[in-house]
Order: sequence, then C-alpha cells, then structure tokens
Amino acid sequence: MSVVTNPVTMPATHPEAGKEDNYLTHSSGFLSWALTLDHKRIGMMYLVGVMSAFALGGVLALMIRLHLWTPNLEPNQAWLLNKTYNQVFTLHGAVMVFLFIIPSIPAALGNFLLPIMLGTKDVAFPRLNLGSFYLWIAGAIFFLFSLFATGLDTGWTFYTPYSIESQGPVIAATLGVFILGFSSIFTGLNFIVTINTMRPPGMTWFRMPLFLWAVYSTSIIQVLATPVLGITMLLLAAEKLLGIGIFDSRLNGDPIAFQHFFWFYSHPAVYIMILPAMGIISELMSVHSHKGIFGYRMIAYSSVAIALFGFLVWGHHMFTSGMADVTTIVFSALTFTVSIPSAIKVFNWIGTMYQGTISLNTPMVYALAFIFLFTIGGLTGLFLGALSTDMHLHATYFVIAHFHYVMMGGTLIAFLGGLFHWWPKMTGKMFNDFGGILSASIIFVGFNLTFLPQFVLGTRGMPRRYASYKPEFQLLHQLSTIGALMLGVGLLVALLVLLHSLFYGSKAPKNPWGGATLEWECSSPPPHDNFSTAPTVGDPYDFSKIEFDPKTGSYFKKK
Amino acid sequence: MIPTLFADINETFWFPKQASNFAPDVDFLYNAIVYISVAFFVPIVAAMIYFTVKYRERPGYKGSIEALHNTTIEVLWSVIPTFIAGWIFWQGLLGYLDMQSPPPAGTEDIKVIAKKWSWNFKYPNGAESPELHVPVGRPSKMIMRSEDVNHGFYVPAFRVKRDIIPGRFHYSWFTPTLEGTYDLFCSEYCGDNHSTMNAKVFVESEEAYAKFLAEAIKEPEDIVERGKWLYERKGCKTCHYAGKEGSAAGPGPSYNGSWGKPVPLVKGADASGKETLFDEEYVLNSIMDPDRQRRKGYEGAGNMQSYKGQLKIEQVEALAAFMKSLESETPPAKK
Amino acid sequence: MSAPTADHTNDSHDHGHGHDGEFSHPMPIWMLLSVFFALLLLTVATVYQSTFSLGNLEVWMSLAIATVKAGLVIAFFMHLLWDKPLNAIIIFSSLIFVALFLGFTMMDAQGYRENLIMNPALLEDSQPAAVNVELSK
Amino acid sequence: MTTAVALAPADQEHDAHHEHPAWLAHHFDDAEQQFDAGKLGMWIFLVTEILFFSGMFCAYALYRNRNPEVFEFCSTFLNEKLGAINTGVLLFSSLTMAWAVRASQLKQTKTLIGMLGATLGCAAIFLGVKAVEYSHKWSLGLFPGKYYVSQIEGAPHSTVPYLWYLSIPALILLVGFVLYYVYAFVAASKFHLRVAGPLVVAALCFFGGVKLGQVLEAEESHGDSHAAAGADAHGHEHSDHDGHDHEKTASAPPVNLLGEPEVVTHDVAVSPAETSTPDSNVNQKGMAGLFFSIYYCMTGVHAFHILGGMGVITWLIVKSARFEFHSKYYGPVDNVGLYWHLVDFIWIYLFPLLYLIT
Repeated sequence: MSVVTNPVTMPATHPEAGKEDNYLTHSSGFLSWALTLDHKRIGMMYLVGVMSAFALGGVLALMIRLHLWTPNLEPNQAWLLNKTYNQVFTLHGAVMVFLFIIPSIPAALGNFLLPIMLGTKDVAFPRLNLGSFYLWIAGAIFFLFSLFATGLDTGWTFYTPYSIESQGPVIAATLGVFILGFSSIFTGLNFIVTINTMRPPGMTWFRMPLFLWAVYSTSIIQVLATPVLGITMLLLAAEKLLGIGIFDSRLNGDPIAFQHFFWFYSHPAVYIMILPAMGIISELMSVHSHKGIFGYRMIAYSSVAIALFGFLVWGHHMFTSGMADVTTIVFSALTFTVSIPSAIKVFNWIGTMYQGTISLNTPMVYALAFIFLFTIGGLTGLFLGALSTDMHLHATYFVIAHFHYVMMGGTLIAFLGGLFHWWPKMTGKMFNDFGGILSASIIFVGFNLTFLPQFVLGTRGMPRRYASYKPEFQLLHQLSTIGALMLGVGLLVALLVLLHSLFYGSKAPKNPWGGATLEWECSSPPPHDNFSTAPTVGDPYDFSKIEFDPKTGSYFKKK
Repeated sequence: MIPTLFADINETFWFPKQASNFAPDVDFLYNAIVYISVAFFVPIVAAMIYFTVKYRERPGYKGSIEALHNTTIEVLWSVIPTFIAGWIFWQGLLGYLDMQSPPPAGTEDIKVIAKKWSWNFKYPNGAESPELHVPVGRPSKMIMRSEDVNHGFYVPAFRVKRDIIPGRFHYSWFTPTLEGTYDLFCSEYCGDNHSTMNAKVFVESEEAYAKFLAEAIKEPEDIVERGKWLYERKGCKTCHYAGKEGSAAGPGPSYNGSWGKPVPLVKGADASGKETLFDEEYVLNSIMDPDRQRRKGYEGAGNMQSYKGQLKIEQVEALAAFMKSLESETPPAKK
Repeated sequence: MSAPTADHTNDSHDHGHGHDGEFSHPMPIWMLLSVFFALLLLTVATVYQSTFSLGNLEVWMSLAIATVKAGLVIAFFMHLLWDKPLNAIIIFSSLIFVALFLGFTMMDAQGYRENLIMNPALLEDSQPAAVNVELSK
Repeated sequence: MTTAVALAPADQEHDAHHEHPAWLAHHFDDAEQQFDAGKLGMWIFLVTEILFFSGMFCAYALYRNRNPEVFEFCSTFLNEKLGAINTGVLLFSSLTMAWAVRASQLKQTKTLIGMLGATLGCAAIFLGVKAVEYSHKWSLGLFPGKYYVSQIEGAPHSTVPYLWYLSIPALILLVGFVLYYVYAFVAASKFHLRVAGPLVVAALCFFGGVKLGQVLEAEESHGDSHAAAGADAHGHEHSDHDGHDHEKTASAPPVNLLGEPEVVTHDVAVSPAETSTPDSNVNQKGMAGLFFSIYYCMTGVHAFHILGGMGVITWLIVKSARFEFHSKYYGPVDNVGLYWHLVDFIWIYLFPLLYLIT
C-alpha cells in the first residue's frame, strides 16, 4: 500500500516546518484532518486514498500478467482458476476505474489546485467537498468489501444478464459504485459553482489556466453523465433484489438497453479520465518550455468540445453488440468527430515547445512520455472507430492495449507528471530530479513493453478476458508480463523518490519551475487561506515577468 | 525470436490467415490506418525530440517566451485530420455494409446456439455438431441465439464477430475462401469458463462437407455409443468429466464412477437435505430440471441449464446408459 | 454552459459586488395563486382528455399538457423567469442531454426490434421463429 | 490579456474579519455571492436529478414503444382518481412551498412555518395515498417482474396487511412527535412548540391520506372497472379454458419431464403473428410484470425523493423556528423549494404517463 504521506502524522515529522503557518501546520491532530474543510487537506487525503487504490489495482494487474505467463491450457493446473482469474480482472478494472482514474486528477490534484489557481480561499461548498470525500471513502469500503467478500466476477461493466445470475456480490458492488458516483457528482458540482461564481475580479474566463478549463469541462461531464450511472446501478440492484426484469432477457428485458445505459455514462467517463490529464499536460508543456501555450483558445475550446462530443459517441463500445445498423453507423461517424479536438491538442503542445527554453526535468519528461503514449492511444482509436476493422478488433487485446495507452499512458502518466510538478507546492519539499527522470524512463519503457505486444495479440485474434490462450501467443504474452513487472518497478521508484523527498528533500521555494499561474504566487506549502497577500491576476502564460533568482533557487515575478 | 514473432508462414505479422471474403477488405483498411498513423506519429515524435534537443535550456540560450498563435497552421491541422478521419470512416462503413447486407443467394443456413460454455451448430439437414463445419467458396449464414447470457461469435481468420445477446437473434454471414481449420472464440465475457468456450471451424470442400453432414446426422445404434455421441454433441462435455479421452474436469460433477452412488442434495423444490441415488431418475431430473435438485457442492444456480425440449427422453436414457458404462476412475482434482 | 454565457454571470456578479443591494424578488400572492389554479385546471384537462380515444396522438397530447404544466412550475414557482439566464441554460441543456440519451437508445431499439424473440417459449424446439427474417436492413 | 488587475486586498481583509455575519461563510465576499453560488449549485443538482430520472423514462419509453398493449392493459390496474388527487395535493404543496419562499424573503416567520408545515402535510397525504395504492396492488399480486402474479378472474386476494406494514413507520413517528409536542408543552418552550406543531400535523396528515385513499379506492371497487375485472375485460375473448392454461404456464408449473409433446406443441401452436396480439400474451411476468417494475421504480424513486424532501423541510422548520431567515439569507428555503418543485415536476409527467393510458 503506497501511503505516500501520512497526513495525520506528517506535521509531526517536520518540526522545523512547524514555525511557519501553512495548511499542513495550521492545526494538528487527527480531527483537524478528519473534519477539515480546507480544500488542500481534502485534496491530500484524496491523494492518499487514490494512490492506495492504485497500488491495489496494480497488484491485481500484476496477478493477471503473471497468470498469463503460461498458456494455461489445463485450467485446473493453472496458477489461478478460471473463476479466480475472472474475479481478479473484474477487481482490477473496477478498482482502477472507479477508485483510481476517475477521482485521481479531479478529486486529488483538482481539489488542491483549483481554488489556488483561481485565486479564491476555498471551493464554493467546503462542507460538500468534505462530504464528497467521505462518500468516496464509504463507496470504497463498500465496494472493496463486496469485492473481497465473495468475489465479484462480472467484469467492471456489469453486463446483464450475466451480472443478474452471477453469484458474486453484485448488489453491494453496484451500491458502492452508486455512492462513488455521488461523490464524483458533488465534486463536479462544487467545481462548476466555484469557477462560475467565485472568480476574483480580474480572473476572466480566458485568464484561467488551461488546467481549470479541463477540470471545468470534466465537471460538466461528471454532473451530466454520472446520474445515469447511478440509476443504472440502482436498477441493476433492483434487478437482483426484486427481479424487475428491465435488463433481464428471461423476463423480456433488454440487455442491449443496459449497455446503452451503462455506456451513456461510461463513455463520457473516459473523458472524465483524460480531460484533466490533458489540462495538466498543457500546464507542464508551457511552464517547462518557459513559453506561452500555443493556441490557448483552441485548447480551451477543444476541452469543452471534447466534453460535449463525448456524449455522442457511447455507441462505439457496442458496434458488435447487435445495435441497429443506422445507430452503429451514426455512432461511428460521431466517433471520428471527437478525434479531431484531441489531435489539435497534441499539435498545440508540440507547437508550445517550438522556440521555447525547455527544462528537461521530471515533470517535463513525464509530459513528453504522455505525448508519445497518448498519440499511440489516440491513433489506435482510429482502428476501433472504423466499423469494419472494429468487427475484427472488438473485445480483443487490441482494445485492451488501446485503452491502456489512453488511460494509463495518458491519465496515469499525466497524473504522475502533475504530481511531480506540484509536489513542491503540496509538500514544500523538492524531490531528487534524477530519481524522478529515472522513474519516468523505466515506466516509459516498461509500459511500451507491456502494451505494444498486446496490439499484435489483438490483431492476431486473442480475445480479452481469457484466462488461457493458444500456445503461439505465449511469446507476446511473456513480453507483456516482463513489461508489466518493469512498469511495477518504475512506479516503485517514483514512489520512493517522492517518499525520500518528504524526509530528506530540500525545502521547496515558492516557484521552483517558473510558472506564471497563481499557485506559484503563494508560499510552498500554501498558507491556510491560500494567499497571505492577494495575488495579482494576470495572463497565466505570460512569462515575460518571470525571472530566476539564483540566490533563492526560485523564480519570481517582476513587479 | 523474430521468426516466432512472425508466427506461421502464411500469416502476416499482424493477422491470421485471410480465410473469408471479408478478410482482404478489413486487412486493407487496417494497413491503411497503420500507414496513416505512422505518418502522423513519426513527425510528432520527431518534432518532439528535435525541439527537446534544440531548444533545451542551456547557458547562453534564451528562447522565445511569447505564446505563438498561427491561424493558418491551426486551421490546417484541424481540417486535414478531419478529411483523413472522414476517409477512414467511409472505408469502415463500406466494409461494414458488406458484412451487414443480405448475403448472396444459396447460403448455407446454420443455426448457432451458444450456451455456457459450449457451441452447438445445427445444419440444414438437422445434423448437429459442437464444431462448426462450413463449405468453402459458398456463403454461410449464421442464425445465432444464446440460451443464457451474452456470448460472442468470433472467428479471427474470417474477421467476423457478432455478439450473441439472449432474447433475440443475431445474424452473420461470410464466404470462407480458404480450406483449413480455424479457431472460433467466444468474444463476450460469459462467466467462469469463458476462456474455454472455444470451438474449431472446419472449412471443407463441398464433398467433404456433404460427407460430414451425412455422418453427423446418424446417431449410433448402440445405446451406450449413442450416449457418448450425445455427450460430445449436446454440450455435456464442456462441464462434465467422463474419462481420460473425454474432457478435462470441468465445473460440473464427474460422470465417472458416479453411477449408483448416493448423491447429497442441497437445494430445490423437493430435495433439501435429502440424498438420492445416481440412477436413471436422478439423471433425468438433473438434465431436464436441474433447479429442482442441486447436488451438494454444485449449488450455483444457472450453471446447469434445463435441456427440456432439446433432448428427447430416449436421448436422456442413452446418456444415462453411457454414464452407467463408465468405469470408476478418479477424475483430476477439481480445484 | 458555454464560455460566453458564463462570462455574463461573472459580469453580473461583478456588478453585484459593488453595491450591497437586495437580490430577493418576492412573488406576489396573486401570481402564486393564479399559477396554482392554472395548474389544477390543466390537471383536470389532462384527466378529461384521457377519456377520449385519440389513438397515437393521446400520449403526445398528455405530454404536451404536462409540458405546459412543467413550464408553469419552472417559470413561476421556481421563478426561473426572474433568475439568471445561466440557470435557465443549465436546466434546458439538461433536457438536451436527456433527449440525446432517449433519442439514441430508442432509435436503436426500434432498429433491432424485428430480431427480438418476444416469446421464448417458441424456441423450445430450437426452430427459430424468425429464420426468414432478412439481415437487419 | 496583459493588463493585470489586483485584488483589492484591503477590502478582502475587511470582509473576512469584521463584516462577516454568522450566516455568511468565510470564503464568500458577500451575501449575494453566497446566494448565487448556492442557487447555481442547486440548479446543477436538479440537472443531475433530471438525468437520474431520465434512465427510468428511457426504460418506460423503450417498453411502451415495444409493447403498447401491455401498458394499456396494466394502466387499468392504476386508480386514476388516486393519481389525480395526488397530483392536486402535490401541486398544492408546490404552491405552499413557493409561498414559504416568499415569506422567508419578507421575514414573515409565522407564515413561513405555516407554509412549510402545509408542504410537509401535503407530502404526508401524498405518501398516505401512495401507501393505499401500493398495498392494494400487492394484495392483488401486482408485483414487479418475476414476482408478478398473473391476474385471473376471481382469484383470491392476499390477506397480508401490507397497508398496516406501510403505516408502522408513520405511526412510530406520530407517537414520537406527539411526545415531543407534550415535552415542548410541558417545558413551555416556544421554539420547540413551533417545531413540534407542524410535525404532529404532518404525521396525522399521513393517516388522512390513507383514509382518503381508502375511500376513493373503495369507490372504485364498487364501480365496474375493478382491477380484476379489468383483467377480465381484456380477457373477454378468451374461454375459461384458455385462461386456465395461462395460469398453468405462467405460475411455474411442475416440470413435465416428458415435456416436449405437451407443452411445446401448445406453445408452438401460438404463431408469431398471434404472440404480438395483446391479450393472450400480456398478463405474464415478462409483460405486465415489466410494466409494474417500471411503475414501482418510477413511483418508488419519486416517493424516496418526497421522503428526502420531507427531511429537509423539517430542517427548514427548525431553522425558521430560530428566526434564521431574512431577505439576505433565505437561500436554504429557496433551494429546498427548487428541489421540491422538481419533485412536483417529475410527478407532473409520471401521472399521465402511468395512469392515463388509454
């Protein structure tokens, strides 16, 4: 379990930090954290939570990969029984999606940064914010309990009718998802209201950092899509409990309707995962190139465009499900429209580097890795959006590889990049840059080794969710497993670098990277009320006044 | 290592053999997208690396700080990808319409019944088999339905995939173009033994296919042989062990050495806590109405589905006779 | 939810920031009562309407009346008429998404309707009832 | 983009430390910002509610479109009068809620408590009527999905006292509120009396609703469209024998091991064309049962929203009894009002869609 920072005891481990007043030292004791209304502390608690969930999901992923080291042609002699294997991949998917990726950037980093970047004291509804966090905890406990109690084996998608007749604890899991959904809704609601009503004078829409545009777009999706997941999960629970039959083919119910219900949320959810990641990359590219972002408005608009188009394409998860042909074709066409804003963003990031002054430090290395991996993830989406190739590739390892390139190569890498980028701000400690770059490199190589072979497996016809496979696939599977182990090592290195910084890191200056957004105007870590003196709101990407001061090792803004 | 990567000689790096009329089109579009992707990916990454090196932070170098903005370029890189995406969509659509449009006349209509975790194919002459046989060069139409949960009909060599959702029919057709034996996978997750819900597809010449049909329709005369014949064709084999040359131990109780032994029951309308003997009546009940009496240790409702309407009483008797004939042999440990 | 409209709210907030003015708009009682009686009247109308047989039109008719009622509730009881335009945009945009959701799902269900097996008992002898159904058009 | 505007630091410090009244949260600049934020938040929450319900409306549209005859058949089991009465009650509660908002803006605390109490009472009446409706249906065996019992003419009703079960929570609450009122009276606490009064009345209203429902339900039963008769009306073309057969197939018959000849031929005898005609087919789990699933899901989730609304209205009564609301701080009343109107809004659609199908 990766407890990066123990929020309760951390102030105690920094006696020297106790003198200055920052949000970590503002008050102490367990209750001062458990009942805090400070968005920064809530963000830190989310951070610990989502990283623990990620560690759990990661261990499960390694179990899957280790099981697939051999073809397991004799299922009874395999390491995991088929049934256990099914439970493991269900658990991996569900934990990663609901407990890690969806809350990772918006709830952890977003909570910490949104009010500071915006220049306000807190989010609009601090109590609701804490409530969201406890809903997350409650959902997580519910969910994990149900998953471990007897083993959920429906896949994270809960497709009916299998989920109705499955012996696993589907009711508990669906209620867990329901609760987590509300946590996500309230976070999104809070962010929208904060950005709409609490912007200080001078902070116009087009002076907002792109990360906030991305979080804002994400929040729109969270608010509009998640309720449909809520009702779907509720109906599924009722299906198990009361046999209502709406999704049960044995009662003339329609399993395809379930898929529509589910993907109406779960496709936009993909954008809940990737949009904030894109926001982070926009920040990282600009700050570490020390140059204004290329095409600010295009990136801002494309975030909103992606959020809205994201609602029009859910059917591309169902091309082979037996949808009507018209629907299939319309969804395919719409799917291609959503690829364009993503492409624009990639070009703009590259354009930002052009003629800049690029500091190749840890966050930037992660950002470059993101562009590499996300481009692969995005381009392989073309194969799946095109109807005839999707007929062959759907539900194979090609899909697995594609969405891992987007979700992991995209979101996770951006999350790590953002974490390293804002780590000095959040903890007040500098990390070892060499260690950080090392971790990024190992992760990059390990990641590609894990998932590139899976594209080939997919095109050769290896179906997903299989505990056994034809012997000729073994070499590719083994490459993938080696890559996964490497990936695990890389992530451990990243964790060690961060933990090391907590204890041995030098004190972080106010603005170590030279960013022009408001969070770099307050001290590291920020004071309880975010700004001891009110910041000056300017262009978030105007680097003309940012200068380096070798004495403090920090950048500062010229008056 | 490289030769293994390239697998069989007839296969390309990416794909298995092209064994149906759809395969060339699908592969063409796939390859086209690969080239398009490379054409985008390489310049992006090259520019990224080049900029990283050229504009790296170093003493004496100060890059520009102004945010750039170039409308021409931005419009270009929005519009060009749009056209390319449109072309890909159009090609995919054409391929899809081929698959979905009614097949040419003279199809071989084969009914496909998917159930956990076996396939059953029914041919126009009434023959059934657990493996799919199709004639080469003639379109075959699959009329598919599921008896329990979602399944998926996937033959990689044909580039054909259709989910099979219960409560409705699904159709698919293809013209096999290359004789041989191919894999058929269940592509939609369907529970415990999803991974073993595979079958073989035999693409045969018309003569061989006709011969197969003639053989397949004949039930053996001898009752035990007939039981074995049914065991192999009706899906019993998927879950129940019946001797070494039968299948591996599945999730269901083994047939071997069970005959005449007491069977503890746990669940069902009239069976709770009772014991019964493994005899004709028990076999009949278990096959026709498995929910009425579940054997201890195999409580999972929904694992064994009723065969009512699919097996005649004589066929169940034949199955019972087959079970009776099996020697006592310890099956491999059920984990 | 688009940027320009939201910009507008910000503006109004900025205006509001300066003065410490009233922002409550109490509804006159006569207005509340007349809206209530209009709603009752429409309820009677919709019940009365259901006694006729209008065939296919019936569901649209009752939906139309319901929509008028809902409009009254939103406009007056929820005083959206006097509210910020942003709130109106938010609530109406939600209806767009509901329409998307229902629209696509219904369009699809209509499309595969002919493939459904409405009476599974028909399949007992494994003779698909719809063997002759062409591949979906 | 380059002109920088500084926050007015002096103002902010000022606001934060001196002029912030207790009802203004520290991170807001002024009352209007706080009000706007709360209201925007509420509207967004209503959006999530609408999308939440849209799932069930989608299921409704899907199955009504697929089997309109099922919806016509089942609608005859729903009592139009009760639905209409409940619509009226809910509309009235919306009126009182809107009035309450007005009262809070004008600081008319007495009117405010009265209006909130009336809203609470209407909600209780609504639930009382709903309890009668539900219990009546359960006694007929009109359960959702797989528990649906095919409606056979003259079949005995269940004697389980469902209405009694449904009333128990209300009864407990009534006793509790009365005790609370007595306590308030003894303690002569004006605050507690102001709170306890509306609560007692609301709890009593539930039983008023039950009585109202029973009277109307009984009226309906004497008329010729009694629920079971409704089934009959639709089944009139079928002989007794036919109906009997149905009972047999629908209510899980003992398995016929040699089943093939009998059952299968019977079913195959129903041609596909016939299966799509209404009456033979609708009175079974996968048809009428599905309607009742949708009915219970929609009205049930709606009823839970009513319950939630009652909870927050009670909270408002407590706050009003402390004279907390005034023209600068009435956001909670306004926002709960918005929520309450949305619940009404949903019912405005549910009523014709479920009860008035012809």
